[in-house]
Amino acid sequence: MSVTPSAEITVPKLRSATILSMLKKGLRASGRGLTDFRPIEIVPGYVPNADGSALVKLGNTVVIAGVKLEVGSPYPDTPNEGALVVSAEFMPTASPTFEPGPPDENAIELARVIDRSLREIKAIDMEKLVIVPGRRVWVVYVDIYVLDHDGNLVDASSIAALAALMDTKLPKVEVDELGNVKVDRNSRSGPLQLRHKVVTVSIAKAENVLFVDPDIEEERVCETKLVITVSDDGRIAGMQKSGLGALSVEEVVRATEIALKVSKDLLVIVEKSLTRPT
Amino acid sequence: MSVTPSAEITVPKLRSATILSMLKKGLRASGRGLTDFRPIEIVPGYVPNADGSALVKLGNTVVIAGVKLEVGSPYPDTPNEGALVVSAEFMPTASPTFEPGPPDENAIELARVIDRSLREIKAIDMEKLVIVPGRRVWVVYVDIYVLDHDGNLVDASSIAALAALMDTKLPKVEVDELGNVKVDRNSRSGPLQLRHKVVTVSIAKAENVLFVDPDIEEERVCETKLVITVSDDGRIAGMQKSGLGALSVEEVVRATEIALKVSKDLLVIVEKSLTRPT
Amino acid sequence: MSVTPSAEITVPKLRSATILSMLKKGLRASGRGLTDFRPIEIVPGYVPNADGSALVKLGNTVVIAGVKLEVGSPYPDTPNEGALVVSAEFMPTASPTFEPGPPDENAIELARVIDRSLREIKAIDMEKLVIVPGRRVWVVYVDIYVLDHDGNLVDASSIAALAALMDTKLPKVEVDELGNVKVDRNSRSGPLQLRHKVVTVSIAKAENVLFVDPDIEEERVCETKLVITVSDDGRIAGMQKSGLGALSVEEVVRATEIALKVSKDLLVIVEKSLTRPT
Amino acid sequence: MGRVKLLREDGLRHDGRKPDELRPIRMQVGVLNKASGSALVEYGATKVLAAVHGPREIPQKHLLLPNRAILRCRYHMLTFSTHERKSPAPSRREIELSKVIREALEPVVMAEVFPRTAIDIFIEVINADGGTRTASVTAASLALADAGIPMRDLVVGVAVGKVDGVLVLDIDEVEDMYGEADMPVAVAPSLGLVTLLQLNGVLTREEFDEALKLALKGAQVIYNIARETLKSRYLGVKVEE
Amino acid sequence: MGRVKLLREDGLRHDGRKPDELRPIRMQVGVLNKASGSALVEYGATKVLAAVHGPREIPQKHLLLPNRAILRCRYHMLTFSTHERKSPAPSRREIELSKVIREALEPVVMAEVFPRTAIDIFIEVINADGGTRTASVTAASLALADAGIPMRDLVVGVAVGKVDGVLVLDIDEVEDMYGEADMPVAVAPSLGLVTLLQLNGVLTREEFDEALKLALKGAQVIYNIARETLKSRYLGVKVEE
Amino acid sequence: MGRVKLLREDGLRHDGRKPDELRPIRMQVGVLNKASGSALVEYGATKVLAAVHGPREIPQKHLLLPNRAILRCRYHMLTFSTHERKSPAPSRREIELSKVIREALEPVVMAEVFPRTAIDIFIEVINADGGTRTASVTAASLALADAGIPMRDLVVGVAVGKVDGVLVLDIDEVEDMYGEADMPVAVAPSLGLVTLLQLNGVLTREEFDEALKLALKGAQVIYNIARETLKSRYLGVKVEE
Repeated sequence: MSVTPSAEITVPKLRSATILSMLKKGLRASGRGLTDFRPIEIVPGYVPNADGSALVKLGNTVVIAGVKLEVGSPYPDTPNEGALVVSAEFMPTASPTFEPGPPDENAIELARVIDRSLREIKAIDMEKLVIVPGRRVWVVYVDIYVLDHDGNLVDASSIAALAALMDTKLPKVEVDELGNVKVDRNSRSGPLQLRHKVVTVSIAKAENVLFVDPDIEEERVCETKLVITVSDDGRIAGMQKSGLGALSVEEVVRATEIALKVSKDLLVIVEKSLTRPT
Repeated sequence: MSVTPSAEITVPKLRSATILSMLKKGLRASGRGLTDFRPIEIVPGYVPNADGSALVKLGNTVVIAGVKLEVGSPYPDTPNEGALVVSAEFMPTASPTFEPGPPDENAIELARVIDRSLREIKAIDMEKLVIVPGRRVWVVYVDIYVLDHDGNLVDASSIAALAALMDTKLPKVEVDELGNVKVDRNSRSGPLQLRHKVVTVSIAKAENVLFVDPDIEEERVCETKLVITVSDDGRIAGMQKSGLGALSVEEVVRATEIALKVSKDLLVIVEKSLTRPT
Repeated sequence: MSVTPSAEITVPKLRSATILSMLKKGLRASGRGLTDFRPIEIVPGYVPNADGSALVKLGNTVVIAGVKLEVGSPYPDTPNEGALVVSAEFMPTASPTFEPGPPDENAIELARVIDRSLREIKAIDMEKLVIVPGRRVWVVYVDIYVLDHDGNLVDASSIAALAALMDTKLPKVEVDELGNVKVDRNSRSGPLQLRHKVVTVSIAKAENVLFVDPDIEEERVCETKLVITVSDDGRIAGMQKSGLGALSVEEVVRATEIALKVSKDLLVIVEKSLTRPT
Repeated sequence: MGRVKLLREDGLRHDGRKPDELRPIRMQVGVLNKASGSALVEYGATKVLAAVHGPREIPQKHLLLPNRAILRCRYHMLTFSTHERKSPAPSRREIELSKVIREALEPVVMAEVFPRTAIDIFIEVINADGGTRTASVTAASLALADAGIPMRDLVVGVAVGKVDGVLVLDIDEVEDMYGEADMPVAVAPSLGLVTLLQLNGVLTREEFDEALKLALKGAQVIYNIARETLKSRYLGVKVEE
Repeated sequence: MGRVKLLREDGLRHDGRKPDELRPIRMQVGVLNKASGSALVEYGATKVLAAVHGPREIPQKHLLLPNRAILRCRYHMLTFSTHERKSPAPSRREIELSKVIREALEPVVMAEVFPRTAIDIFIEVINADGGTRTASVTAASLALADAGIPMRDLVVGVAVGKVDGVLVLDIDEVEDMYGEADMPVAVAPSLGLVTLLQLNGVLTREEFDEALKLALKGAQVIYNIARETLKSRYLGVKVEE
Repeated sequence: MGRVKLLREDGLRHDGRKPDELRPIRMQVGVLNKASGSALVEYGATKVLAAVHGPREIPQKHLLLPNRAILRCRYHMLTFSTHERKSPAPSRREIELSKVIREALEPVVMAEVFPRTAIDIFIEVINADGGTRTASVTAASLALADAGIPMRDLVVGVAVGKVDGVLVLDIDEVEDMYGEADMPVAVAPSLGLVTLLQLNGVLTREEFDEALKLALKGAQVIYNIARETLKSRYLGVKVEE
């Protein structure tokens, strides 16, 4: 059952009043502009045992994404495509309010939003992931762990997932005459092929003001969020209203405009982090 | 662990005294006779996506049963027979006291009583369910959902299960030369073959009086129940004492007599509902 | 999560003071010497349906171990060896504080300590457990149940596991030309081959005194335990510090000496119980 | 796998509907006895039952809030409601939709009227032919009203899809499976609020704007049916007295 | 699979018993130290251990009842107790039998003596050769008595089966598996009450009446052994004092 | 499977280390914002993050103790931290190690200072290349210190192994997998106490004594680094003020 959440960690009244009254004037308590992201730091290849990985810091929010490739069977209805499995966990390290255990509805929603972002636009070239046609394919596991929670987990996670995928190299495989597959993780046959790059832009709403990349205090005072996935060719590749409140139609349209604009910068940042020598 | 239940919803004292004192005189608060069932309404084919289904209303008790056929492997000790899996869930819609979650002991007991009712007498012609001898057979899933709980869930469920099975049509299958099975749910090869029809009759006991089809108030004041399965050829095809109390040997024998008699009418009602044009 | 345990059943203050003050003088409340075990009773073959079994009483502690052999696939990295799976459960019969349910961390630790004791020294001749090379092997399930808990469950369990394995006879199998395996549990092809026999010796520490085979009262007042596995050729085949406290290096060395000595007697006792006509 | 043709040569959809045409919509409230409120909603062959218990006290006191009722919502599919049998274990999809549907209802329920209580919403998908989450929002909304819970507005849902390059209203299972986009929307029409918005698929900005308009248009029709359903029930009750 | 012959030409059963003959029955009480009461019961090769803790307070206060003790009962099989290894996860069968066994004991336990407490009954099937649920009832009943819980009567169980068309008493695993019916019965003989009754299989009305009589006859014998077991333990305790 | 050669002809190990040589050790404290204390510890390619919340009150009051804080500890591996993807479900190994690590910390935490509270320790293995449990002890110890929890001593861990017949310090994954023994040890050097000791493998008594000495030697080096790490952070904080 999904339950109305209690505000686990409440923002002190005075602080929340300040944030809201500043927002009304189009200002943010942190001094950021309404469409400014916090500083983004990306460390690709952070986890040697992963086939691809990235540590992402978005302000004080810290997320790790890792990719593991496993040999599996294709889905019956897509015999000549690989498969994608995205999961997310909010680690108890990230907040005093996070309990250890299987992912809750927030983590599941986050994972599914990112899964659809990648899946619907076919970001990964799934047909390149066939090992034995109709029988053996690569299954791409993207696992996202939130290690420190200072707000906007979705965008931090979507950046981490994208960076980890861009960092991914396929292990070498040998297929014998019987179709048995032997994986050699010590050699790599090449990078994972991406057809599209996508990022999410989460637009927060409070006092009828829209703004991006809310930190944890802003999240706690905002009414609702609209997560918008944008692709590198400027299309809308996913959307999810998340949170208690609602938006007017006009706000939805405006949020979309903001996301389309901001996403370009985000994609540039990810691109750069992966091409610079690390 | 099985735990003595607390009386979740108690019947008001006055009401329960009335029910009991009337029973002592052989009368029921509802005006029904001791061996009268409440009105029974059966809607076969209620669920288009099921291979067979029925909505059953027994007074204010509402139950849906649905049948799904899946291709599976036979059990090693019956390589040339299909398989039957019966499950039941008490939905939270049915009562303010039902919690969502996996079936509790009451739902499991109900499902297993109905499973044995169908299985022991071989109600389904299991040998007709072989697709590739020794390798692929139909697995018949009968899933029962209690949607509204006004007493006597077992009999309502047994009627629903029987009606759903009588409504079931086998999907067409194609078997290629390698033994691979392809199911086409849009065409049907014919009805599921039943060798026997069975219904349960639950006999309630209170104040040393036996009566059938208890409503929820009667269930809460009665001491125990004896569920008796009767087949269309008048044999006893299952039995289960259920509830806290006990019966004398004489009461057991008398309950059996009642069940044998009442079951005939029930079977006629089910039969009619399935043959009338719906 | 592993949690600091609360002392579920506390030893009365006076009793615990007595135990500790006697220990300080090198004496035990029970009159036993520091390196004396309680009487050990072993009933091999206690469970007819098991492929090997033993009931072990260590004082008032009662443990049953049973062995079941199942045909399974070998691990990919050891295609020509059988497999071993050890599990343990603390039954609610054994103590008012044990709850029914899946094994807790104490039962899991116990099972893994015994698993490693048997596995690391290769106590079972795993290569003798191959049925169809590379494809079908015996999987040896050793399941340990603690039925009555009066302390020192690890040593009682390790004796029970060893005795059950020594009692084990392999079922006869037939392999057809297709490699299908048919098991006949009514005939036996011979005993399970053991290369080594091992027992654990748990050394308890309290008041800087080391002693063996603590009963439940002694366990509750002692600071920590060091479980030492010794093989029949006098080697150390495993070790596990268990419990809240710590040991000095000197105590570790001394505990090892005690274990090496005491283990010889334990092995003789097990050996005898299995060879006497039962 | 041959590509499924979703638009016919005459511009109509595979089931004969026009692009902006809803399936036949049926609604019924008060269908269950033991629930505080209930509703059965059908969009074509999609059939959804919603029941509400509460506002009520619950044993899990730590969940309650001092200033409002909490909503608890479960979206659940019967095993035989889908083409292939659904496993009875809760799927990640069901967990997500339970949240999304709850959050679609939160803006209209006047939860502040019942502090320290729970309002429980149970949704059973009886037959799934596309649009189950949007039909669920509509059914839950009606069940809440039937339970006498004060609401700022009814919320109704409808999905817009893109099939063979064309935006179409109230997509069914086949259109969802083989189409290019599925955009479920829930709105509180009198308040002018969007309370649920998801996009599974890819749209240009222009397509998105158009899809949103189409959804609003469909929602208004469903809203009128929902209000009519409640009104006739209310009148019916009157007459019976 | 060749049909197994369960009745020999001389009319005796596959293990040499007459149709109305019990297997060797062994009972022992007070076999565990840390339980309030315990019993080990064997019907032939079927071996069942029961332990009782309580009456006692429990942390789950919400389960307790103001006017009586609650019974909590778990029927559990050791993994190696069966022919094929049993998975350690609780099976639906174990869950059902835990309920059925608890309900067989409820009518005789004087639970009203200990309000707001729990009496916990743990049953471990050590070796299963048919009749485990009925042996469990007998063992639990003895363990309750051993724990000093006041009872209106002892309950004992025995199963009647139909094999090769003949009704037989106290069926074992082979007779259960290949027979036509299995009817476990538990009775409180002095009270004349049937507290457990199941029929798995098909009987005519006449067969059912006969089977019930056979069960009552067998139960009386087991009842006498159970009372003798408790008496000798009680005497034994006396002597030791 | 060809036998892997773990010692080279020149007596050095497969990665060029001497038998008694540690891998490069890196430590960092205060790496997380929302935790009371945190540390990142690397032994070669093994990378472990520890976070501490508390001392704090918890809803599960029944776990608390009147005379001390309880420790709660979870050792957890990220799915991609291992060579083959680790299933997200908690493994028996993780459950055992959570206990073993907690019990390695219990002797040094001054839990009596915070009665009726919980100190929670969460360990995330980011990359596993052998020695994760001993690196976890070190990381947890630093995180506790970073959280300001008073401690009698720091605990640090290191594993000794036996490969190709030779005892070696701080074994990595390959040496663990193909070696003859793995002996993880944790010590509180100033107190002279062994707080974690496991042996997975077979050693003679002489080998065991030697292995223990080697572990103590390695632990002392790690201890010095750990103290240095805390000191420089403390100084750093000072400077910043």
